[in-house]
Amino acid sequence: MHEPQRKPDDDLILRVEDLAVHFPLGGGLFGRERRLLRAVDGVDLSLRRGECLGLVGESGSGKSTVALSILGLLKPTHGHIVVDGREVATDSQSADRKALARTVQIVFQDPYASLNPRQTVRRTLEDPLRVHGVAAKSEIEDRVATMLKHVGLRPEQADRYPHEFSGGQRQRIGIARALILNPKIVICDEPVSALDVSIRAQIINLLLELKDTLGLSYIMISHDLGVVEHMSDRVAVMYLGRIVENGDWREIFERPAHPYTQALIAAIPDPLRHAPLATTGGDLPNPLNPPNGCAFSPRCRYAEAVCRSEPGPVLETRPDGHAVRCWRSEEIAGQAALASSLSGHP
Amino acid sequence: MKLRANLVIGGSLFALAIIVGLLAPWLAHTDPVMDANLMNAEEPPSWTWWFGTDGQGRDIYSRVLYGARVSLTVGIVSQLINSVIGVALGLSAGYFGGWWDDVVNALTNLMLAIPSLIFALAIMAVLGPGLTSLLIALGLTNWSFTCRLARASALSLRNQGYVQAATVLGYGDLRIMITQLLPNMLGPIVVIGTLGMGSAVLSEAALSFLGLGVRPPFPSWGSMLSEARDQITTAPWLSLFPGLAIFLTVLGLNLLGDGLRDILDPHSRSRRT
Amino acid sequence: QTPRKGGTIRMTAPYGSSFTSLDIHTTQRAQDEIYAKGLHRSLYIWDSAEGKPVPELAKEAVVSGGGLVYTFKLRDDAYFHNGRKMTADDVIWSYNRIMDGTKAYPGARYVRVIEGAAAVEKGQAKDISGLKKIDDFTLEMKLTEKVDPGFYFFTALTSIYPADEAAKESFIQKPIGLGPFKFVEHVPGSRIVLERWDRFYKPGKPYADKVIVSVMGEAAARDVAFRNKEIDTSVLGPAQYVAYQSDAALKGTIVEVAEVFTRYMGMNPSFKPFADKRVRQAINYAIDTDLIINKLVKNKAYRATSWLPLTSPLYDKTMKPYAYDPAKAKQLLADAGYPNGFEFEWTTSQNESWGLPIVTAVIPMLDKVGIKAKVKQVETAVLAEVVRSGDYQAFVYSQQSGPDPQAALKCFHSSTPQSACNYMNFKNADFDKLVDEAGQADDPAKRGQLLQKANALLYDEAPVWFFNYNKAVMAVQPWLKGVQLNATELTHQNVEDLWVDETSPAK
Amino acid sequence: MTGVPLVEVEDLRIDLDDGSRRVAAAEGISFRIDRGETFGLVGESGCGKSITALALIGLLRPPLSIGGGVIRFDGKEIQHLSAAGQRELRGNRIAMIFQEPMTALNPVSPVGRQIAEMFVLHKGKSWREANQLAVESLASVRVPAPERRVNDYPHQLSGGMRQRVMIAIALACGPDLLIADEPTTALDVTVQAEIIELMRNLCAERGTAILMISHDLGLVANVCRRVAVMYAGRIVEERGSADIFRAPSHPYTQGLVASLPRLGSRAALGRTRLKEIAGVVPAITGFPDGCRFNPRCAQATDICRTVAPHTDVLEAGGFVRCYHHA
Amino acid sequence: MLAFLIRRLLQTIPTVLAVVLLVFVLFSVVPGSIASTMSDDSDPQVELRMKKQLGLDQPVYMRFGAYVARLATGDLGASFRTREPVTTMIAKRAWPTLQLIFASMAFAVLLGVPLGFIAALRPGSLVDTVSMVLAVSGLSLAKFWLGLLLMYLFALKLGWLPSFGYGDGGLKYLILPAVTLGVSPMALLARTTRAAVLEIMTADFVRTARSKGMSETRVVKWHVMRNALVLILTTMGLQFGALMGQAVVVEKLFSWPGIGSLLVDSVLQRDIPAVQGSILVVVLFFLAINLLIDVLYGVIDPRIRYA
Ligand SMILES: Nc1ncnc2c1ncn2[C@@H]1O[C@H](COP(=O)(O)OP(=O)(O)OP(=O)(O)O)[C@@H](O)[C@H]1O
Ligand SMILES: Nc1ncnc2c1ncn2[C@@H]1O[C@H](COP(=O)(O)OP(=O)(O)OP(=O)(O)O)[C@@H](O)[C@H]1O
Ligand SMILES: [Mg+2]
Ligand SMILES: [Mg+2]
Ligand code: NI
Repeated sequence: MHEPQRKPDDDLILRVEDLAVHFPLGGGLFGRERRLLRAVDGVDLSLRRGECLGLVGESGSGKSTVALSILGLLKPTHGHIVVDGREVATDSQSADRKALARTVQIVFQDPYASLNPRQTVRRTLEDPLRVHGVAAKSEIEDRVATMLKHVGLRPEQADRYPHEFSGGQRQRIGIARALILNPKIVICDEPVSALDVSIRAQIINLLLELKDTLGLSYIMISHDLGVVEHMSDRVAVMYLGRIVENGDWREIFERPAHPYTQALIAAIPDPLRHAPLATTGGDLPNPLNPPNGCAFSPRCRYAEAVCRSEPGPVLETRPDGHAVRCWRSEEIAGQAALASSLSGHP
Repeated sequence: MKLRANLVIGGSLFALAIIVGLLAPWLAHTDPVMDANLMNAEEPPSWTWWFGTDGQGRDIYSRVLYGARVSLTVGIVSQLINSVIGVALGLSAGYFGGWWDDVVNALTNLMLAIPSLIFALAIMAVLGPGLTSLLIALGLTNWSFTCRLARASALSLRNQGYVQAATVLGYGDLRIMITQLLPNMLGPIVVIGTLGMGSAVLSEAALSFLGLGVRPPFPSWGSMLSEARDQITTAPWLSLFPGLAIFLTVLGLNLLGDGLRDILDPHSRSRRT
Repeated sequence: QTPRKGGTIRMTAPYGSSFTSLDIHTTQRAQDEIYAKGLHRSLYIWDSAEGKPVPELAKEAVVSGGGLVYTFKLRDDAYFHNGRKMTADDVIWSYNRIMDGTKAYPGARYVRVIEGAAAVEKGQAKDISGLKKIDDFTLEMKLTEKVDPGFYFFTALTSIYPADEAAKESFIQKPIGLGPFKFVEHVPGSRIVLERWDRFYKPGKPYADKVIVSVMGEAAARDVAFRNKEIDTSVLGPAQYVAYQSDAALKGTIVEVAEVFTRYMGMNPSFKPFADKRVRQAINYAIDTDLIINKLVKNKAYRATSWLPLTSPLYDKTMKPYAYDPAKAKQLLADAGYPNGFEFEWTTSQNESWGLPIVTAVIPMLDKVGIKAKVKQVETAVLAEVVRSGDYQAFVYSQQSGPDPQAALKCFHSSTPQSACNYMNFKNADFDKLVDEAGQADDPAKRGQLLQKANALLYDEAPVWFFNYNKAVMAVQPWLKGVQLNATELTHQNVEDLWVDETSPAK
Repeated sequence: MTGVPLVEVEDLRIDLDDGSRRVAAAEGISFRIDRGETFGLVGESGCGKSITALALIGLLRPPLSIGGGVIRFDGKEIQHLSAAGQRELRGNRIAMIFQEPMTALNPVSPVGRQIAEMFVLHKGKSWREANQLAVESLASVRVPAPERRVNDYPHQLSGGMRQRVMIAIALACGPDLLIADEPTTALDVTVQAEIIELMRNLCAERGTAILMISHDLGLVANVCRRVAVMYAGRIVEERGSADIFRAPSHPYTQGLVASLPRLGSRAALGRTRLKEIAGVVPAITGFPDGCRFNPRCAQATDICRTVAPHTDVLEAGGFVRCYHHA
Repeated sequence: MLAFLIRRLLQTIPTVLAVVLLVFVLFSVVPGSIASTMSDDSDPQVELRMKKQLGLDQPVYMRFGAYVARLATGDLGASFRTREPVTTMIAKRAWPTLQLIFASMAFAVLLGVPLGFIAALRPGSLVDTVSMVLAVSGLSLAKFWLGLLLMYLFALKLGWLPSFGYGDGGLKYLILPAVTLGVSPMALLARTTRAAVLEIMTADFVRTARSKGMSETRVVKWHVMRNALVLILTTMGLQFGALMGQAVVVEKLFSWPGIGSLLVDSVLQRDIPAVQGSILVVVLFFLAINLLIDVLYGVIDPRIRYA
């Protein structure tokens, strides 16, 4: 065990150090060795006040697991999570849980499954206040009405049930619920991917507005690199439970250093070019049986012997804040800049 | 629409049985117990005796009406006990997981492994015949399905966004279980409960047949049917009417259950976990 | 008509869904004796025509010692089914076995009448001292009381087993007896199959080749099977009795006999109201017993006068049963200090002839004189215990009241413990005296008179509501002949006398 | 290439019987696909893309049915074909890939057998031969070690592998038309790229036309030569794929193009507020009168609210259904 | 696979132990004793001695310990009533009960599953409605009443079948009890099958199969049946339990020499070792059947692996 380093870095509102979450699979009452799924393995992250951190990566790479650990919904196997100067207790007592609740909140992907179908919107928004000791009726009503207005709903809609709302409206309710306790950090786990295409912009705009008006910090998880690029200040790229690259959004999108990040960006179809998509070959590795060496090595066109035998190097932060976990990042960086300039985005 | 037919028919049959039970004192012609008059023994159905009379000269019509009280009490109360036990255990097991889940699972497997009628038989032997014993016997032996269902629902609901959100918002466990999980799993549980009531009514009859039924003199349909079985050829009305009452009520409950399932639980699946 | 040889007799065992055991010493259920009558033999046998036990394995019995010593000349032609000849040793061995106190064989209560038997039971002696082998076929038996041993040694509970063979493990799987039929197969819960024993000691008997005794506890099922000609005998309950009587095709199959059971409601004298004789009499007056017998029991019973039943040699034809007289009942209650009646708890089993249906019919009648009865239903097994522990206010029961009148009345003797058969814990000095005197009397006529007096005293004391004496009714297929009217239990047929003619559908 | 287009759909209407009445889930659907062409269909969830595809392949099941219009395949009308006649086409000449590769394959049947079925059904092969051909098919969709993989069950394959199996099934009999209904929605971008390229190459090799359905305008524009945009049961615009993105004509298409952040746009233009399309998609039972986009359209006028617009042919090719199109 | 079997077998041990404990405790507090059912008027001393002989004078936990110890050696004790070893008694009854249970299940499967298929393939049709009404009715009948009616009809009125008993063990004796017992699992299977098939018919892979140009019959034969089987098996496994329970009633009604009637008799006569033994055997049977079904799952459904 190592103590979390208490740097007096007031700017950091969230620090994740060496986080690991392992799920035991199968195994019964009697014996039979258990298999471990290393969903998250050695993740370091930090979030500054007012910042939006984009978290991208393939499905199953552990993005949601990181999010749930920060929220205290999953017990990390190892590591430290410090939220607003307090360590998230691993076996959260209810007092801690409440304190945490006032700091970190989440907006879920599925606007249909994330609202209790048997509760009115009002109940959904008022109950958290009551749980957190707001007793005055007028105050509760006030705060609910204000919050509804914030997210673009009319207060009189509060007495309806979720099924009476459209997907976009539900997502607004979900956002209102996340914000009702005035948290400092909001984790958005794919907040728009389940929404109708024509609605997505509404929600993205809303999230950005709220961030500014309420001074929030975001962790933005998404598959849609366009959305991530649009919203993030910094971006972390995950692959198979680890962060492979981490840096300023411009760095990541214009000078991706990790071959995986490059592949990810290159795989986005460009509507204006009727051209073949860049492919990496190979499939996602099985997290139960990860490849030897660097996890991306079987799909990596730069892979050399060292990549296949040694696990990726530590995440090495360059002076500009850009960090990469790759044996060959130096050599690749030059070629990538070239590739991106050729891709011809307007 | 066709789907609703079973709901309407089932609901009406069940409602009829309840009404009959509630209004028995007003609808009945005679007292079901005291008005035994051996002078009128074993009259076949007629205008005076709508359903005929039994060997003790009691009016079967009145006894069937009063029998509804006992039989429905058995059905409803025992199933309520089952549902409460099943939901409490299953819900908490699914929600908390861990060792408690293991314990509940073991209990459920135990209950599943002993056929409920046999278990009820054993309990009745211990407690002796009688209504209370019957309620306990049937109420303690049939909760495993409810429990499994509640557990499975809790397991899947636990990962629903709104439950996770409630946790993130700092709700207590009990509050989450009661306000977030329970209301959303009620549908299928009501369905199972309805079907369970039907089988409780049948179990009451079976236990009566085995000599371990409700304590007389108050009639239950099961005990009436069981007592009349020797005369099925000679005085068929004795068994016909209680038999029909059981059949129609259980049929009603089964139809009602199916109907509710169609509405509440369209994607129900009896998958084993 | 000469009996036909061959064929299969298909009897039913109607009292429950299986036989208790193939070791007939362990069970006294009527159910088991049905097959035992084919398989086993005892020292005596019930002669239905005479209405009394007669020697069976003994050819003759010589009484001496003031009526206490019996010297039996045993048959020398009785062979066990393994081919061995029976001797006096087998009798002594069997009775010793029955007295094994650690096993609590129910037959012990009969053998206990032999001197020294009780000592064996208590483990104080190894052999019964009152039994002496004179030679292989002569046996001397010394009794403790002056009783007719026939009443003690005619049931299957005291069957004679082959000495030593019966101690083997396999005996209980494949019992060996002296009866006219030998064991073939037992399908537990279903049936027992027996086949003719060719070396049976009665010449020319048995007639049939095979006997099948099927267990059929469900009256309704039995009814169907009988009508369907799948069985040759069926015991009828009241409902079916009426039905068969009114069915031209079945009327002729009915065989009925008065049995030696008295059905009654026992009242606990330690429950205050019942301590008063007038209350007990009032109950007898308040119930319209004839109506119940007529309508509910469908005349499948005889009105009880006092304790001794119709079939008892001492039944008193001159006595009149209590009349139905609610007014008198009310009067008696008022005299006893209960003008507004009282409430009691009535423990009953589900039995259709002496259980719940009777109770439910009686309740409204008692209600009319102000007595409220609350039903407490228990299983038969529990009732048996309740009755013996005295843990009741009232109960309804059926108790053997014959064939030996002295034994029947002895149950009410104050020296008889409640757990034996004095279920009402009856204590009456006059009664005791009468019974004791009868026990001493050598003259049977004198003894009879005394016992009849005791019986009359019981009538007046009314420790019970005298309900009825059982009438046993059996349906017998027309092709089954030789059925005996056994008053001790109609289903107990001496199978060697039964035969089937060629119209029987069974092969 | 002959003059007869491979697929010609004219004024197709698909009815939905909701128990009490029939509503048109899609209407006035007309388009044409030439041999070997790639044609895209985009639109919001629920706008009727899938049912249009199902109508083409003859798989509409109650409560849905064809309510009018003509579907010509290879010059022959097929909308009233007998069940047997449709089966003759289905799988053999028109094949389809579905969205969810997990559920679209029978979980309890080995994938090899599921491919082999095609040869048994349409080519009259024995199971033995068919199994052999299945191995070849798997190899053709670049599944490694196909001889072993044929015996695998769907759950043993990754999502991308499953979708390859689906493609192998669809292309087994060398169909003239492949309908791909959101073939990559459930997949990750890197895997999506694999699948799209695979499909594109295989079809190009065999001259198979593709009808590709997706939410993702960017993807469709990249893959297809022509694109039709559907909104609330109608095609609102059909264009060459480059045109539709560069100069969308219908206000809805314009909204779509402008509303979503495109990779690289922030780097190029800085973070601008995204353009929103106000309101929500109408429900199928409550389609507005006139132009169905009018409640959400900034340019809507009275006529838009009453009379549905006709198709206007554009000079640059394609057509649009709007009174105010650019 | 073997490892799976062993693991599952080990897992059943706690259940079995719990059953033993439960039944033991239950029957150690039951009123009435074997002694009172054995004889009408034995003297209390004898009764005491008998209790001692049967070990009933010891405290419950001692008896339980002794019982479990004997159980471990496969000894179920000796019946109070017949004084035979309980294992022998049960062994004699096991075959008829198995016959009855499997015959009923066969009846239920052979009738219920096709009925469910037919109903599901024509949902809303007359066949569907009629078979489902029949199925629900089958579930709603009191077993012994149904048995009596069948007995009355097929034995007495039509004379086709014997009305009772085990006879010589022939098939004709089996039919009526098996049908009586099989009606409700049949009804349940018909309904489950119908629901399962209906659900599977809407599954995506069925649409895929149709898109291959397969006829409906082939779709059902190649793709629906096996999937439906998984659900049908589940219902079957659980129905075996209910069947064992109902067998008690049916065996008693038809004088069938099975474990069910042994159980009732023993309960009513307080023959505790026999009760414990019978329940234990019933439970073991149920567990064995479900183990078998779990194995079958693995055969039918490749998603379930027993690595
Ligand atoms: N409760 C759990 N038990 C076992 N495995 C889990 C659990 N939750 C997640 N996993 C596994 O952990 C890995 C990471 O899952 P996670 O949901 O964090 O991925 P993700 O990056 O959010 O993916 P997606 O983009 O699909 O949401 C996956 O392989 C997943 O199967
Ligand atoms: N089986 C059905 N029963 C009832 N309505 C249906 C059915 N199938 C489709 N619909 C309705 O028809 C309309 C068009 O559906 P369709 O599946 O074609 O949409 P889609 O454009 O493919 O959407 P998505 O992008 O979500 O797949 C929808 O409103 C849908 O609700
Ligand atoms: Mg996720
Ligand atoms: Mg679709
Ligand atoms: Ni540490």
